Amino acid sequence: MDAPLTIAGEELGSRLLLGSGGFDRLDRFEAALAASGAEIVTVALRRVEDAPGGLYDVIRRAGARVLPNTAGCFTARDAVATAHLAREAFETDWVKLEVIGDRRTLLPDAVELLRAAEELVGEGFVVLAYTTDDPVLGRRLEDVGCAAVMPLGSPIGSGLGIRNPDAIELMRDAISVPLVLDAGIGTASDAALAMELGCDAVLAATAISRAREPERMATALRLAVEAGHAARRAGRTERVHHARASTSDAGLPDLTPSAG
Amino acid sequence: MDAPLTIAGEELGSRLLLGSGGFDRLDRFEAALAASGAEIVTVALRRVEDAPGGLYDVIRRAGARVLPNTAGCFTARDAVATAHLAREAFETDWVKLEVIGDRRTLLPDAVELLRAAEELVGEGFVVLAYTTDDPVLGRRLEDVGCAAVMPLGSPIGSGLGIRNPDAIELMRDAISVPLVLDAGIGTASDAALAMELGCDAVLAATAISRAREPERMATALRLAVEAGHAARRAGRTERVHHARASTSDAGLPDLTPSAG
Amino acid sequence: MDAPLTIAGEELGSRLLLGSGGFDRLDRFEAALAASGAEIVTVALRRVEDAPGGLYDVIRRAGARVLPNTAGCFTARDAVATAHLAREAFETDWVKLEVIGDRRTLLPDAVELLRAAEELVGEGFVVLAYTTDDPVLGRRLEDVGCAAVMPLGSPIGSGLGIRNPDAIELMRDAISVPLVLDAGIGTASDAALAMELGCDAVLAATAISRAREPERMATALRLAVEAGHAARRAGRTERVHHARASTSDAGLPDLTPSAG
Amino acid sequence: MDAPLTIAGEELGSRLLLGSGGFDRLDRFEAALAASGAEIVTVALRRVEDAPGGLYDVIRRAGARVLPNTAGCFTARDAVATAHLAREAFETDWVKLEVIGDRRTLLPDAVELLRAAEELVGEGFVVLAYTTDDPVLGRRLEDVGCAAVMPLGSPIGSGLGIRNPDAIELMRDAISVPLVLDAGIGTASDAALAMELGCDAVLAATAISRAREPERMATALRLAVEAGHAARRAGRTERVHHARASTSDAGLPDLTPSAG
Amino acid sequence: MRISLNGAERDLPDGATVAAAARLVGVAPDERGVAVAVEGAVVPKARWAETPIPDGARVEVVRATAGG
Amino acid sequence: MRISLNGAERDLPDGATVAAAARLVGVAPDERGVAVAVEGAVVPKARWAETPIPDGARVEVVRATAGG
Amino acid sequence: MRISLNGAERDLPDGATVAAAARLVGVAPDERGVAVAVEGAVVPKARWAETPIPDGARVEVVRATAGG
Amino acid sequence: MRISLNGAERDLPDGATVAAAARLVGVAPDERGVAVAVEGAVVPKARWAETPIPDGARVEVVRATAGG
Repeated sequence: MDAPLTIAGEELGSRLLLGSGGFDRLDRFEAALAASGAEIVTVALRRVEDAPGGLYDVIRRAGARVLPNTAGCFTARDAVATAHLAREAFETDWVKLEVIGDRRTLLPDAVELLRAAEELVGEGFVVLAYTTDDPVLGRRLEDVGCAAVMPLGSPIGSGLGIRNPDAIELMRDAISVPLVLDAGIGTASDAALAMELGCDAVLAATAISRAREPERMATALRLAVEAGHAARRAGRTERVHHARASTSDAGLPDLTPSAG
Repeated sequence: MDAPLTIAGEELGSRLLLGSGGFDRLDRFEAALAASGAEIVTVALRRVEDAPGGLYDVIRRAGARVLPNTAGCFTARDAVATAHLAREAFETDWVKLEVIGDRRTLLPDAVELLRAAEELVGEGFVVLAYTTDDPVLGRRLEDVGCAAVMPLGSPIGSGLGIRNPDAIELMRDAISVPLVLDAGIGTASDAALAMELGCDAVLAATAISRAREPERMATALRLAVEAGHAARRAGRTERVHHARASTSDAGLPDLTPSAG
Repeated sequence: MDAPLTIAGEELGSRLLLGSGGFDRLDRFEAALAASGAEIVTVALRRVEDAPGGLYDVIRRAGARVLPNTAGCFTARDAVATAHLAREAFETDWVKLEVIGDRRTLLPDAVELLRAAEELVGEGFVVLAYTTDDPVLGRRLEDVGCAAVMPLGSPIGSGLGIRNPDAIELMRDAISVPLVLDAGIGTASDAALAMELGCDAVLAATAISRAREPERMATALRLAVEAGHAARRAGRTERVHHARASTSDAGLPDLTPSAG
Repeated sequence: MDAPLTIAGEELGSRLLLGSGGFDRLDRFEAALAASGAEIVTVALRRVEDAPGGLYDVIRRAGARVLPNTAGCFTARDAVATAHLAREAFETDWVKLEVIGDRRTLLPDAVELLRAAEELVGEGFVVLAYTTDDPVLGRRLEDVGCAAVMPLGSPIGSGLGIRNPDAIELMRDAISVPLVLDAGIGTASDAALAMELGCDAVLAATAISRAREPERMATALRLAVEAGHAARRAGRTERVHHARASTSDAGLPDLTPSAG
Repeated sequence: MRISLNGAERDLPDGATVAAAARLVGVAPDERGVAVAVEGAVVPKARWAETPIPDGARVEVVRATAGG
Repeated sequence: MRISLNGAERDLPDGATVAAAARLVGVAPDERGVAVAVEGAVVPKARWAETPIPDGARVEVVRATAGG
Repeated sequence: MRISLNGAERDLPDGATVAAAARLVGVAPDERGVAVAVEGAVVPKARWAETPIPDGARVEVVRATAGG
Repeated sequence: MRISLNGAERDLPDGATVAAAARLVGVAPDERGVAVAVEGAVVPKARWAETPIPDGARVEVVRATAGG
C-alpha cells in the first residue's frame, strides 16, 4: 500500500496542491478546486480593499486547508511579519514561505529565505519553503526545520515546466522531507515528470487558472500527478540507445512464395 | 462531451493500446492488461513451437481486440503475407503494419511500408501503419487509405520517449486519421506528452512489460494518457520567458515595524 | 593529419557550405562568403525577370563551386527537369536535390526524392540529397548512388537547430558517404553539435543571411564547424551523472585555526 | 572592435580559461595549454608530498596567470585560509572561490560562499566565485564585490553541458561583471552555447584533460569559444516554428513537359 | 488623530481602537479570515476592541486573496 | 515425401494434408488463433482437411505470440 | 505565333528561335549562368540560334538566384 | 618537540623554525609556488627562517597541484 503524503504529521489525500491565483471568477476557482482534488490551497494576504472576500469561505467549504503564502516579500522581516498576520487570520501555523530576490524573475533569495525559515521554525511555524532547485540550499532548509521543500521547475507563472530535471533528482537524493514541485508547471506532462523525478507532490496555479478550461486542466493535473507517482513507484524500464525488439524473431515463419 | 477514439468506424473506450511483448509471465500480462484498460492488444505470429499458446485466449477473455503486427518483416511482400496469415488466424482484417528497414534500429522503411499499406488497403485491410515521425510520409499513408498512422517517439523498446516533439506536432497538423504514438514510450510523462502534442492514442509495450511492476505501470500509463488528453483539450497556458506573478502586488500591506 | 572532406572525388578545403538565400544585398553575401570560407554555394534557378543577375559571377569570382538546388520542386519530374536546366546553366553535374512534400514545412517527400535521386544518378549527376533525418531513407539514398546525404536538423529557415540529435547519430552509423547537416542551423552551437554528432559538413543559409551581422555570423559558423569537427576527432569525455572532482582531495591541508 | 575580456581591470587575450586538473602527464597539460590559448589556469594547493611540482613552472613558462582555487573547502573559514596560502604561494590576490556544500555533487553552498566572498573582497582579493546558476545569488556575489561570477552548467566533471540555459540567460541579465561558465562543459558545442547565452568566457578542465586527445580538444574549445562569442555578437536569426523558405518561389519556371 | 489605514491617511478620534479602524474598511470583528497589524505587529482579534491606535500609526487590515 | 514444416525437414506420406501437418506440430483444426501457410500462401482452416501438401513444400503453422 | 515566355503570353514571328526569345527577356547567348527550356526540355545554348520555337510552346529562361 | 607536519607526527628539536620544517619535506626557501601555514595561518616566506614552531603545532607545507 502506498503511504499517503504526510507533511508535519498531517496525512493528505492528494498530492496536488492548488494555488488560488489567476482565476478570473470565484466560481471557476471553486469548480477547479473540486476537480483537482487538492486538499491544500495557497492564498495571499492583501488589504481588504484589494481582496474581495469569499475566497476563504470557498476553500473552507471545500474542506481544504488554507496555506497562506508570503508572496511579495523581499526580506526575511517582511515574510515573518506576513506569516504572523496569516496565523492570526487563518488560525494556521502553516506557511508557504516565499522571499523573493528579483522582481522580474520572482526567483527566491537564498540568504533571506534561509533566515526567515529559521526564524519561523523557531516560532513554531510549519514552513513549506519555496526555493531554487539548489540541492544544497534545499538541504539547509530541511536542516533548519522546514516541513517541506518546494523547488521551482521554472519561474513562477512561466509555464516552462521543469527546466533542469537533473537538479530535481539531486534534490530528491539530498532531502528527506516532502519535496513539492512549485512554480513552472504548464501542463500534465510537467506534473507527471515532477513525480517521476521523485517529488512527493506538485503545486499548480497558473497552469490551471490560465488554461482555456481551468476545471478540465485541474482534472488533467490530478490524473497526471497520480500517473507520475505510480510510474515512479512502478520502476520504469531503462533507457537504451538502440532499439530492443518488443517482438522476438524466434519462430518467424518463412513466407517466401514458391519459386515456381 | 468528448468524442471517443474511433478507428475505422469502431469506437474505442480507451486511448491506450497495449503491446503484448516483453512480459515474462502470462499472468503478469493479464494483470497489466486489466490495469491498462486497453481495448486493443498487439500480437505477433510465430511458429507454434515458439509460441506457447494461451495469449490469444487471455486477450479474448479480457474482451480486447487482437491487433496482429507484422514485426520481423523487411519487405512489403513479407508484410502482406503475414497480414494474410493474421486475418486467417484471428478473423480480423485489422493489422499493425510494420516493415522494418534496419535490424539494429528497427526503424521503418518508408518505401516498402507505403507499398505494403497500399496493397493491404486495396485488399480491404484496416491498416494501422507504424512509421517514422515524418509528416509527409504520414500524410501519404493516410492518402493511400491507412486507418491510423503510428509514428515512433524513439526506437522500439528504447524507452527514450519522444525525441522530436516538433515532428509529432507537425504530423498532427498534417494528418486527419487517428495518430497513435507508437514506440519509445518509457514512462507516464512520455505518454502524457504524446497526447498533449495531439496524438489520439498511445501504444505501450516495453514501458509496461519491462517496468519493475508492470501492473502498476499500466495504471500509470492509463492515467497519463487520460491526463494528457484532458490537458490538450483544456488548452494549456502559454509559455512566457520571465515570471508572471500568480499573486498580485495590489494591496500588499506595509508591515515595516515602527522606527521608534 | 585530417583527411579533407571529399565529395564525389573532389577534395574540399572547408566543411561549411553556404546557401545564398535570404541576403538583402549582394555585397553582404560576398562578404559573408569570404568570411565563411565556403567552397560550395547553393543557388536556385528562377526566371530571369525574378533573378537580378550578378550572383553567379560573385560566386565564381570567389572561386567557389556553384551547387544548384531544385528548391520549389514537388515531384521527381520537376526536380529532374530543374537539374537538367542547372547543368546547362552552370556547366556542373552537381545538384542539391530537394523534392518537397509539404508547402508549409518544406519537408522532403521520401518517395519522390528517392525516385529523382535514382534517375539523376543514372544520368550521371552528382546528387547531394536533402532528406529527413531518417537513417533508413538516408541509406537508401546512398544505395542508389547519392554522393552525399543532407539530413535536416529542423525545418528550412526555422533556426531551431538539431531537434533530434539521436537521429543524426543513427544516420552517421548507417551511412558511408558524406553527411551534410542541412536546414535548421540557427547559430554556432548548432553547427558544432552537427559535427560532433558525426556530420562531415554543415550547410548554412538563413543562419547567416538573417543574422543581424551576416559576415560575423559567417565567421562564427566557420569556427564552429572547425570546433565541432576537432571535438569529434578529439573524443569527448564521457557524461557522468554526478560530479567527478577535477581537483583531488589527496593532500588537502588542514587549515583549522588553533583552538587556543 | 570587440572589447577584450577584462577582469578586475586586467585585459585578457583569450576567453577560454583552463583548469589544470585531470591530466595524466605534465607534457600533455603543457601541449593542451598551448593549444587552448588560455591565459588563466586554475591550480589547487596541496601538501607537497601529494603535489609533484613542476606545474607552476609550466604555467609561468607559458606566460599564463595562475588562478588558485579553494577546491575541497566546505566552509568560508577554510576557503579564506586557503586563499591566504595561495596569495603567499603564487604572489597573486586572485582566487577562484569554491565553497562546496555536498561531497557527492560538489555543488556550492550559497551561504558559506557569500560569506567567504565578502570577507576575501574585504581583504583585497580579486574573487572569481564558483556558484550555482541562481541569478539572485549571482547578483549578491556581484554586490559584495566579486570580480567575476562563475556559474556551473552542470556538476563539476560531469560533462553534461549546460542543463539550464534559461538560468544562464537570466544570470546574464542580472549581472554586470564578467560571467564565466564553469563546470559541466563536455565538448565544443557546450562552450559555444555558453557564449551565445551571454557568458564572457568559459572555463574547461575535464572536457580537455579527459578527452581522448586533450590537445586537439583544447583547440576545439578555443575555436568554439570564439565561435560562440562571434555568434552572440552577430545577433542570431529568430526561431520560427514552421519553415521559412530560403529560396523564393517567385519566378519558379514551369517545366511541365508538353502534353503531346 | 491621523493614522495611515491600508495606505490611506485617515482622521480618527483620539483613542480610537483597532476595532474602529477595522470597521472603517468594512471589517467586523466576527469576520473570519482577516487580520490587523499596527506598525507591522499583529493585534489579535480578541484585543481589537480594547486596543487603542497610537497617533500616526500605520494600520493594515488584510484578508485572504487569490495567490500562488 | 519430404516437406519443410516450420523450418524442419519432415517426412510425410505422399498426399498428406495440411491438417496432418498441423497435427504433427500439435495443432488441432479446432484451435483458435492459428493459421497455416503453404509456400507463403494461407490455407484457410476449412480446407486443411482436404488440401494435400505438394512434395517439398514449405509449410508454416503459426500462432499468436507476444509482440510489440 | 503566340508563346508563353516566362509565364507571360508573347507574340513572336512564326519560326522565331530560342535565341530571339532569350533576347526578348534581355538574355544574350554569351551570358553565363543562364539556361532555356522549351516545354520543360533544355535547349543547349549552342543550339539557341538554330532552334525554332513551336507555336504555343512554353519557354522558360532562367538564371541563378539566391537560394537555400 | 612534536609537531604535525603535513598530517604526519614529527619530532623536531625545540625551537625548530618553519624553514626547518619545510626542509624536512624537501622544500627550500627559494622554491617558488609553495607556502606554509602554522595552525592555519600563513607564515610569509621571508619569515620562515626566524619563526619558531610552537610545540604541538600543525604545520602545512603546500604547493600548486593540478586542479579544477
